Amino acid sequence: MARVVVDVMPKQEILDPQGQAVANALPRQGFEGISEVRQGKRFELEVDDGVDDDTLARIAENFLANPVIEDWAVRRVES
Amino acid sequence: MARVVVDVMPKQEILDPQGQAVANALPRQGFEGISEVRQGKRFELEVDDGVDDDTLARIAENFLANPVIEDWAVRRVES
Amino acid sequence: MSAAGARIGVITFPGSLDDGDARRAVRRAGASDVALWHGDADLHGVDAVIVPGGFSYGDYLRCGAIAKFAPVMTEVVRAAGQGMPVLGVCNGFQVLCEAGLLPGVLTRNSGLHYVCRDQWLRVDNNTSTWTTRYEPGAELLIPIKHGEGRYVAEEPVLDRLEGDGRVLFRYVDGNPNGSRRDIAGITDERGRVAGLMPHPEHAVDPLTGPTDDGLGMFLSALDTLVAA
Amino acid sequence: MTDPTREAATQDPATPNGAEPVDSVEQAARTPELDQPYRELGLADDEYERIREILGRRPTEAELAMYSVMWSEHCSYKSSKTHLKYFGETTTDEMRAKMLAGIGENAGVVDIGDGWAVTFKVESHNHPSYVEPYQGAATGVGGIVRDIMAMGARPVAVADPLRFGPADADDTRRVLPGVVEGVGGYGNCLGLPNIGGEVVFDESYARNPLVNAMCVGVLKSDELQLAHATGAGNKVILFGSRTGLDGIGGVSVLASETFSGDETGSGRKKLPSVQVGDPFTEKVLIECCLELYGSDLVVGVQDLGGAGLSCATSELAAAGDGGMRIDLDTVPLRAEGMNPAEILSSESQERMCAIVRPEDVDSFMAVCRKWDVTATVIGEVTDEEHLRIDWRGECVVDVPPRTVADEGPIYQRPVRRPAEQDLIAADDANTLSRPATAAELRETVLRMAASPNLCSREWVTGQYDHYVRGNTVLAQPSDGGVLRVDEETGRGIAVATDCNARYTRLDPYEGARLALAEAYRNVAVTGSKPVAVTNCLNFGSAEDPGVMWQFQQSVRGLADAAAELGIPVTGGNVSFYNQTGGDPILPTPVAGVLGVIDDVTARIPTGIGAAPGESLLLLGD
Ligand SMILES: Nc1ncnc2c1ncn2[C@@H]1O[C@H](COP(=O)(O)OP(=O)(O)O)[C@@H](O)[C@H]1O
Repeated sequence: MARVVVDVMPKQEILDPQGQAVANALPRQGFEGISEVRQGKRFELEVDDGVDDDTLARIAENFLANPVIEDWAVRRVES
Repeated sequence: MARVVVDVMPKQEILDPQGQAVANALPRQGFEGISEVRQGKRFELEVDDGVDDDTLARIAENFLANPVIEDWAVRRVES
Repeated sequence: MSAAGARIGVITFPGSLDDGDARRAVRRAGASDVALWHGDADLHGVDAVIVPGGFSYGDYLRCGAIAKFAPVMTEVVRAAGQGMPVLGVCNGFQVLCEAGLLPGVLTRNSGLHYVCRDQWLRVDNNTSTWTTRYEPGAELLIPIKHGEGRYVAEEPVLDRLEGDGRVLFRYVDGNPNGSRRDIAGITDERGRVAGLMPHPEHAVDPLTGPTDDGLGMFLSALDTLVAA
Repeated sequence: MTDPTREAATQDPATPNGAEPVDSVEQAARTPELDQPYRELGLADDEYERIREILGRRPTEAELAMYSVMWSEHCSYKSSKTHLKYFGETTTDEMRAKMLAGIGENAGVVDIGDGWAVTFKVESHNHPSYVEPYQGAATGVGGIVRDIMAMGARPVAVADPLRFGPADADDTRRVLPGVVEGVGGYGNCLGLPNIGGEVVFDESYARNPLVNAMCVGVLKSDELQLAHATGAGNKVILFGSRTGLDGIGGVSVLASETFSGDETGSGRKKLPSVQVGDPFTEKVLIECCLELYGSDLVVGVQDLGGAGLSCATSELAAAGDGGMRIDLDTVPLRAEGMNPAEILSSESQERMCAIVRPEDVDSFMAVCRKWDVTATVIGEVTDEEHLRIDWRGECVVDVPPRTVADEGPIYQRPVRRPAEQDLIAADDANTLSRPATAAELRETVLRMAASPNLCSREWVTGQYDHYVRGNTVLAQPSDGGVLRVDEETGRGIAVATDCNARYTRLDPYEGARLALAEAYRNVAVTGSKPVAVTNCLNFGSAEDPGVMWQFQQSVRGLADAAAELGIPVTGGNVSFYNQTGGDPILPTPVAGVLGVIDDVTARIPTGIGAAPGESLLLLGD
């Protein structure tokens, strides 16, 4: 068993209204100095050892992310 | 300027219907061997060097996460 | 105080949607409605406050998470502490939870879809400011319309809510969102602050809603205000 | 809080080191022979020649971008214009009596009495919804809502006629949930009740789903806004979202092919042509616009949709009485290093453009500040005849605006009735076997009730808010949606959209008449009186003579039926090229009908059995 993290973030050039809303709200709460926020998704998967990197990439590309508007990254972590 | 990542995940004991839906859909797509999926959020912040860890922790705890249902982790990354 | 002398404020955040409907419901109940603005840290002397439905600030981070920092909310929290009746409907319920006036949190519907339908509720408590007009056990038909209405709180909190009779309404005839213990609405310790996912303001006239079952909530609060 | 004035002042032109040379008008005059990628931008040889003729030189990059989008099928109606004229020709003065704005405006406007007017329109967002179902559908709703706002109206409801491939096809499983969530996600967040629509499945829509979105708006009849830039000295204000790189699509060939030259430099080739919607910003924009209109701070207004600033500036100027000057450096950008062609072509959502008297600019900005809407003066109306756009001190666009906005090419595409049409007509339904026994009849009825095209639509409509605003008197599953407009008098309106495209395939003329008749009936049975028609004409390739025949016949059918019923067609939308390979979709001319009801308490709900002892009558034959 391994733990795999898949990060999915909106592409740089794509509008990210969620991140923008967070960025706009921070100064109102007295938090200064944060110039940009982007909000994406984080998936944590419990994966059998037999599942190879290629499969994980396909899962990320075809399923967890929408490659038209999102970038993704897969990494195995200590669980 | 530093890049800070804040990961926000649903607490273990809280039902995560989104993660579950992903986990249930994977075998239907022919992906076997993934026993559990949890879905959370990932924030990427561009932060002035003056913003200290304590401030970042407060932003995560009071704003980006709702500690009733979510855990969070903050880390600075290379940008 | 006469009914018409009772002034009930309705907050408008950027992204509020049911503020006009809440004000209409207040008028229909016979009270005067007062528009309150999110950026204005002033309740303008109202006797009660409604935090209406909608998508305050887009609800982008978590529903209600950004609205709780609005200047007007500081005043609402202060006034609630002094016993002012406050009602949060749908997004308003989410805001009150985020602001700490009510326990728990509203999360993504277990079906993962936004749900708009007419929903049966059972009245569990008719002693709160907002429910005195109902018989205990009465069943009401009121619209729900939300994507994040699954009420979640820690077990001891849920036990305490039930033990203290602070569950106002429960879903019957099907739980639409997976809320713990079928909870549709709750109140605070004093029974003055209430929050619910269903929309009583959309059930005040059978012409535009399924019933007028929701009117009782506004009339209940008005009774308290008039008696005071 | 965003301070819009400061915003403009601090907007940093950010000239990167070694900035790309700007292709200015001067430069264009100096380099007449430069090879330009006009074909990649969709312009034909003769169209490009025509542009050179108009300008008396080659166009600059920015001008080329502008003409190419504005002369595209989508913006110029070059294949359909010649047919659409028929709507005007068949509309009599009597039919026109209640029409305050008609074909050619952003949306048609009809007087409904008591000083109220209603505007309504349908638009297609078919291809984007296939590429990215959620965002495609969401921004489709966003776009039509801004059209309605541009008329000075408050948007009050939406409806969504949808077409998908077979219900059990894999691709439908991808597209349908995304589309429904997108329509709901955007409309629900705007607080617009969804009061109607259609869900139809057919093989021909596989890979060519149709996502049509209707919006209805209400205004006082003396509050109509027009999209024109009049009054030299008046300011041009861009307000709403910032302009970014998304939704630029084809124009990125300019950046990659002629600007940077080297393959590594640009990295722009894969610009997403998909836009992401921000319904919250649009909701705030609606309230902001209504306050601006209510305070009489706007001389003219235009929404930014397809073709972005190119479209808004050229159309405003073309409809005005002079020219316009724009300083592109002032446009608030979301991305770094955008060039003029990209800024002009960006289809970033949730933006509007207003013409404002100089003395009103401060008040205009104050309203925008109240709603936290970014607003920037980007230019002014001039008494010159040209639209002139500057960038970093150089003139990059200098064109007669009408040549961009109104005088695009018009095609007489070949029209031919396909030979197979006779075969289709000969294949008579009367030859099909009928259920002969009670058991067979039962089986047939059950099969029909369970079929995707007839079963309950609740999975779809249950994701749409139909209560918000508290004026919905009838919505799904009623035949037509009914809304209260005036709470005092109970005056209201009804809408329905319909099209049976299988009928239209059999006979495009009769099919279109039937589509209108059905929508008309669906409005009438709510107790409302039909008063106006809009449409969304979804067809295959305009270059297929058979498709053009279907189109021509459908337009005639719709227009003739409207004339027969005595209600005008006040607007519409055309979507061609809905086909994959050689197979076009079924011809799908969706008809939308608007009705008026004097008192909504007299509305008639759909369904029987509300009271015991009702009689069932069959009308017609
Ligand atoms: N995509 C949709 N959006 C909103 N309402 C819809 C949609 N599709 C169908 N409806 C509504 O569901 C109801 C039933 O639709 P339909 O089966 O097409 O009706 P009919 O066959 O009577 O025309 C109608 O009220 C219609 O407006």
